[in-house]
Amino acid sequence: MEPRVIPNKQEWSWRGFVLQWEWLLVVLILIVFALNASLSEFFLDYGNLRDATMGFLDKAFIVLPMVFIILMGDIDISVASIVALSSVTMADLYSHGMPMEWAMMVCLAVGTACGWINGMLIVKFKELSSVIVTLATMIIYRGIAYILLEDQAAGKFPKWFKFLGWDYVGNIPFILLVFAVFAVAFGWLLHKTAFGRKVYAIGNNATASRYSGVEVDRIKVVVFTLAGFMSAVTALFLTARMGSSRPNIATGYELEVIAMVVLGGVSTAGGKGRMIGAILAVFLIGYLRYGLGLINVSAQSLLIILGLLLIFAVAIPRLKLLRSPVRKA
Amino acid sequence: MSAKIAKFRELGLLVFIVLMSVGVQLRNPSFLTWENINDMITNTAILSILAVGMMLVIVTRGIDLSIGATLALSGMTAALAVSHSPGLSPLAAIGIGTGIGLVCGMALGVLVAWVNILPIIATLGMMNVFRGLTFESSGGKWVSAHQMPDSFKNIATGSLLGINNLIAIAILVYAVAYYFVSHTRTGRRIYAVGSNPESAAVSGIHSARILWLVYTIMGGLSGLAGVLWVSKFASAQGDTASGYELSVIAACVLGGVSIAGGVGKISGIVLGSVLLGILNNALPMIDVSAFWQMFIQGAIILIAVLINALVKRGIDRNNLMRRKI
Amino acid sequence: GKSGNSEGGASPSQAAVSESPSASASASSSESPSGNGGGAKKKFAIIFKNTGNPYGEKMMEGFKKAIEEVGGEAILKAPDQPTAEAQIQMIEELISQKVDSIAIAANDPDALQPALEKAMNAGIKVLSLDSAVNAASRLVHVNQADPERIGRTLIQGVSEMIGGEGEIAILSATSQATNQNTWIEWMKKELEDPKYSKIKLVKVAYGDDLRDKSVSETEALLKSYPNLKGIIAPTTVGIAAAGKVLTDKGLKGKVQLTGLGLPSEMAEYIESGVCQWMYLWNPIDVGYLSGYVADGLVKGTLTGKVGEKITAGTLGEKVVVQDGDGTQIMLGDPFKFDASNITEWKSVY
Amino acid sequence: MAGTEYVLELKGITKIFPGVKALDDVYFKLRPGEIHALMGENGAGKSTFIKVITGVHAPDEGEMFLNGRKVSFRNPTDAKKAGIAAIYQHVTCYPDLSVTENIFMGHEKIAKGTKRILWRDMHEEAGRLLRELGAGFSPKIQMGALSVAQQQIVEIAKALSVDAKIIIMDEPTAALTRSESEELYRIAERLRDQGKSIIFISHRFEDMYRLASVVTVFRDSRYIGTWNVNEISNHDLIIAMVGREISQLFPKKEAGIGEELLRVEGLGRTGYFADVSFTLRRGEILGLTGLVGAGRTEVCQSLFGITRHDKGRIFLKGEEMRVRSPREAMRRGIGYLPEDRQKQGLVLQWAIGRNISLPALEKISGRGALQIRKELEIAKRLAEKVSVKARSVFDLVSSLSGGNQQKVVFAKLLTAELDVLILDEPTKGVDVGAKSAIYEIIGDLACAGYGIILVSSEMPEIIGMCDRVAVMREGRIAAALNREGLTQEAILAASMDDGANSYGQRRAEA
Ligand SMILES: Nc1ncnc2c1ncn2[C@@H]1O[C@H](COP(=O)(O)OP(=O)(O)OP(=O)(O)O)[C@@H](O)[C@H]1O
Ligand SMILES: Nc1ncnc2c1ncn2[C@@H]1O[C@H](COP(=O)(O)OP(=O)(O)OP(=O)(O)O)[C@@H](O)[C@H]1O
Ligand SMILES: [Mg+2]
Ligand SMILES: [Mg+2]
Repeated sequence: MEPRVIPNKQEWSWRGFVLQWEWLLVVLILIVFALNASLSEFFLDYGNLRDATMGFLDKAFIVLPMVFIILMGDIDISVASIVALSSVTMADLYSHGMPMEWAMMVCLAVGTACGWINGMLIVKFKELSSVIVTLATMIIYRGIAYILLEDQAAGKFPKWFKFLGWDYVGNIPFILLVFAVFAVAFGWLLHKTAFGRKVYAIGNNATASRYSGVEVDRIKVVVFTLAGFMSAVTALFLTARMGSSRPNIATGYELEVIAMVVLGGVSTAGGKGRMIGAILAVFLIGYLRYGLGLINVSAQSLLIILGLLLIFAVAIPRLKLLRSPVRKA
Repeated sequence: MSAKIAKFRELGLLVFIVLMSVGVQLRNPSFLTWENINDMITNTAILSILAVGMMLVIVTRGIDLSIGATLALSGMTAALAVSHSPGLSPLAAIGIGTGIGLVCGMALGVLVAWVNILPIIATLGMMNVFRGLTFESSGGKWVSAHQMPDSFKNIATGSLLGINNLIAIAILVYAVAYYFVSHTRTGRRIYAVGSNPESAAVSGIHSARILWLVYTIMGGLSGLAGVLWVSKFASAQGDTASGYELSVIAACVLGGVSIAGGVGKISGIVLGSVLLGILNNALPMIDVSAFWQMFIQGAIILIAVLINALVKRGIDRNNLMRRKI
Repeated sequence: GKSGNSEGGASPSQAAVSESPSASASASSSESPSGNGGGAKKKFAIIFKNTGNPYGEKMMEGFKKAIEEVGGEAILKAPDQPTAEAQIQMIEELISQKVDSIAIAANDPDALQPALEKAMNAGIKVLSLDSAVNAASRLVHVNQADPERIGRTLIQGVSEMIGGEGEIAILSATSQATNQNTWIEWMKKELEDPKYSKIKLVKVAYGDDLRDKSVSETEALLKSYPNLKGIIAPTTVGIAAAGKVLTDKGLKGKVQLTGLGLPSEMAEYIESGVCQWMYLWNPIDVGYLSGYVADGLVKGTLTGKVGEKITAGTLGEKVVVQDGDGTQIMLGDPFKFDASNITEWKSVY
Repeated sequence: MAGTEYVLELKGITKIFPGVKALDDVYFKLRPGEIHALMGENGAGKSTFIKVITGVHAPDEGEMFLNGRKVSFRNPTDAKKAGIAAIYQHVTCYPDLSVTENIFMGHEKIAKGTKRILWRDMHEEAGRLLRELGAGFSPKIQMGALSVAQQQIVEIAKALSVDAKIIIMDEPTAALTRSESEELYRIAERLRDQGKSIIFISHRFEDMYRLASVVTVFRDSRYIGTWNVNEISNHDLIIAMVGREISQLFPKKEAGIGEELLRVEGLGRTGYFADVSFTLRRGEILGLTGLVGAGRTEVCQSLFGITRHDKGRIFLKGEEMRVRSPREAMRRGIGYLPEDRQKQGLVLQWAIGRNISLPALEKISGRGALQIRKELEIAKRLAEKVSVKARSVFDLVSSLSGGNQQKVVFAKLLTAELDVLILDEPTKGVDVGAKSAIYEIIGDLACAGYGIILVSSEMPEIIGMCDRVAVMREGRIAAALNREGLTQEAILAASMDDGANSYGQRRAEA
């Protein structure tokens, strides 16, 4: 048998570099910026852009773990309910006299626990898909929030708590700094570590991953727990922005988050996509919404525009002409 | 063997439903009255019609989040039509609504089948578009009872051979759907595409056409449901049935339709719809606190699917035990 | 339908308010050029709860009319879902646009506080209308009707309908809706009066402003309480759904229905007698009054202190009164819609 | 040349996949009533060629003639209508549908007027076909409940149900036992006698000699030649296929057998197997054979922690252990090469390198992060060691032929430090060239001190490679044979139902 030489150096390919989904998002963001700037004199203003960023970043925390979940071919539609439950728990405990720091810890703990429960259910009941499990827990978690607070709102948080949602460090929104830290951490976890590689493996072929010694169940539980934790982080910031909490906060966040992840090029079908794409999508949608809001586009037109954007952005790479075998995982 | 399991599964759901009914009956004797049962079935008719379409979609490994919006759009269009020309026959109104639904479904079908966009994304995007169009078409107004001719409102309240029209239509839809999925080639191919898309391609099944068809059917049924909805409640709003898709999906899931595709039975979704219908009807009747209702609903859905899974495991185990080695 | 601009001015609430001198529209035209901004028009924004709600559309219509009368530019906004989160984002957008005033019908009384405080710090005059925000987040609130009067009137109405005795139930919107909850509180207070000793409130049900849920809740009420004599539904979706159920079940005359509803939605049931009468104020007037209040705040003729007066176009003069920690301007009493006047109003809103 | 002599003729077929020339100017002729074997190494292009015939792939160049008329199929339905049926290499079934539906999918029997599906007729016909094939299961059963071999039988029934004039079988015997293969031969012969033509792809010479009259060989995407089977010697055929001489197919090396590595006592899993006991020592190759469905895979998966056994004990190097997951099994030193490489062995959408490093991610991580350079180093070394045919380690595994995919799975096993290797059908669907390479690797590993459990249905392989053999039948070990007593007859007798007792019932000492 003749020994075969198999190279392990990859050639740099322009085509491969240019045909990356993320460029499309960058281009779209540039278009949105150009368009918005020409439509509204208020758009290209550092203060405004900065404050707009504070406005849409709250749900972006959930986008990060949702990338992992969708990459694994799962989905979590209970995240918004987790936000509500952890926020309501925090507010309720605080209004019953628990120190704010403790209440915040409990908030994070509750979110993490909810995520863990999701993960355990999904792992222990493999015959149920994650859609079903999280559909049920979505109703249950928010249901508990209603039981806790009934028709009340709880709030009157200490002054400093508002800092989370409304203040700056230097001239940069605090929430943006925190998001940047989390984004880098999650990006590193996904792209640079064994954990992330395993997530991709599970998304592509869970059976083969298990046979290869990947601890599929444990990874799923960890990822869903992370989603719970990050939902609680969102709860902290959102509650700070609202100054109070109610059982119906964050309604509809799950779909927005999923839309951002998918717009970011993450595909459930093949375990493909990157963290940067989802992050770009957060900013794309955020600034688009903000810009259209500045020129007071009606809510229904906004709905139509966002819907079409999602469709077109996902449809463009499917056009034959751009189809290429070169696609990084 | 697996057919038996499926049957047992439905039996389990049935037992669950019966137990729950008995429980509710003990707390409120007016639960199992003819009138209440009639109300319950009438209120569940629209949900169950939508569940048929959703089952087909889920069988092909898809999901349709846009049905609430399609329902609203076609309901609104039909309502606008009858309010402009009150002489319009109810059948024409049904035709208009269903037509609009079909068009919405076709558009979605093209996106899913030929542009190959993941169903959850395509329907999420189109949900926004359809909902926006509903608001645009009505200019933010509602169409109210007094603007609708009686003939239109009678679609939902009238009856056919002593059966309420809604129930009659639902029965008809189920009969046709049963024949379609189990006795026609196209119907079976829906299952084939869902069960294994790759082999479907090799056996020469036009998967794209099947997918397109499925979303078109779903759209048509949503359109029909839209007219029925508007007629039943005698009011068309921009936010009609928002979030309703989750109830429909829940009905399918409770009825044993597998999100992984290829599996789903008409009898299953009947039971799933009935279970949800009972929940919606019974919770207000047993006088639980409004704040507990949501939790109880979610818990029952979770318990039902978990028990189902455990029962199935038990049966599998039992079958294994009996196997001779 | 045809929009009744001129009718909007001749509001139904005027009929209820005993003395309401009709204002001269000239007052506004003389004042508007005196604004400090030179040629640039002042920008007045209104944010309603959600889009596609005819009640809100009419309110914004009235607001726009008033703003046009005072020579400003009206910005009408409403999110697609009735959430506080979306309203916060809209407030941010308006701050960026450097509007002069924001009028808001709040989806949550407290959750908008940080955003609205930020707006006020940026020099924007903030008022709420219809659904109030807490006192700290606004200069003044434009109240469509006194909650106490609403609550008490509804009980009085249902008592009259059912002849002063029997079981009644309330069909509300969501368990969260502050408006509804305040009204319900007042209803319960009114019921404490010994003259209602024979009336029993058996249940408060929540239809969540969803058609299907409101219908099943109503049906459940009817079945769980076979002796039910009356239903009060202080919410537009709820009352229409209840009207529909009572109509379909042929319970006209057996179970009475009243509450707060849109004339257009309820015309059918008022004309048929299922609901003998119900109440509402004119949303156009609520918006119209808010437009003038916003203008006053921006000009500085109004600061939101008790006792201040404002002349609101065709609505005449209104006074700022105390409202808990804050202040408010009352539009008037709720207006009673019955078979005699419903045809006139059903095409208006 | 008269066109009428051949039912099917292909000329100058070229098929290019992005980056791969899968077929290069290939010729093929098929006579009526002939069984024509198509042979060649893994990746020679046989499956691709079949897919060109059936219209799954469109050729880039070349012409195809059916009964002398030029045709070109746009999709498999066209081919089916023209009387060509195919059994593809990788089973393409609908797991959720009944066997009947699987058989008739695409050509259901329907009523003339109403187009209603005639279920009863279809069930009957399906039942008849299955009986003919000697299958003992009902056509109403769900396809997913069947074993791979049973599914293969359904595939054959599917092809028969079309009543085609040309039937193509791409490695139909790969998952079949000898007796099942016999059944298949009989059917193929009967079809031939009815005047049908069969194209038969197999890596088993046995199949070819038993059935085919003509053999065509492809190598490296090119047409090498066509011979009458009785006119070419085995030796020449192998040279034609691999382009070189293979001296020894089973390079059994004498490894020094050392201490006991693995001892299994009374292992059982309800419904699958019971009372399985054996030992495995360092340097030893233990064969595990038996008929399809005998439970070999289940035993292996229990040892590897995929499924849990509920009875019995496992001792690794004298220490009792409970494996709860494959990960744990690998940590303790047990590796498993799964039977279905596409579903269980590989991430098809991934490059070769990533697949190889998947079991060893921890090993190539330093301070939390993956070290890509180290990863590529390992991938290159192992890919070369098993001689995968690829342009670089960045090639997607899905673009490899079946045999090369198997080599990648093999390479994955070599990343971890293991003591016991469980190889489940390691040469299933692998060509002679690759086979001998794999045998060599197995031999080397045994010499290096691994204990190896070799699961196989191929007698020559078992006999050629193993030191001891355990034969399984219906979930139990029917016989344990030592190397001296190892004959095809002994194994067969032990794996068949009764009457096996006369043959060596010697149990290997516990
Ligand atoms: N869809 C595809 N895309 C790219 N390359 C492919 C594709 N299918 C097959 N190939 C390549 O074409 C060549 C021939 O593969 P083919 O499957 O026809 O081989 P084979 O002779 O059937 O091998 P085996 O005996 O292993 O099944 C291989 O190099 C393979 O990598
Ligand atoms: N999915 C399944 N559902 C039910 N029974 C199954 C399934 N898979 C396998 N079996 C049964 O389990 C038993 C053991 O099967 P297993 O696959 O372990 O056998 P094997 O000896 O490895 O055969 P093979 O040659 O097919 O790999 C058989 O009786 C088989 O029919
Ligand atoms: Mg092949
Ligand atoms: Mg096996």
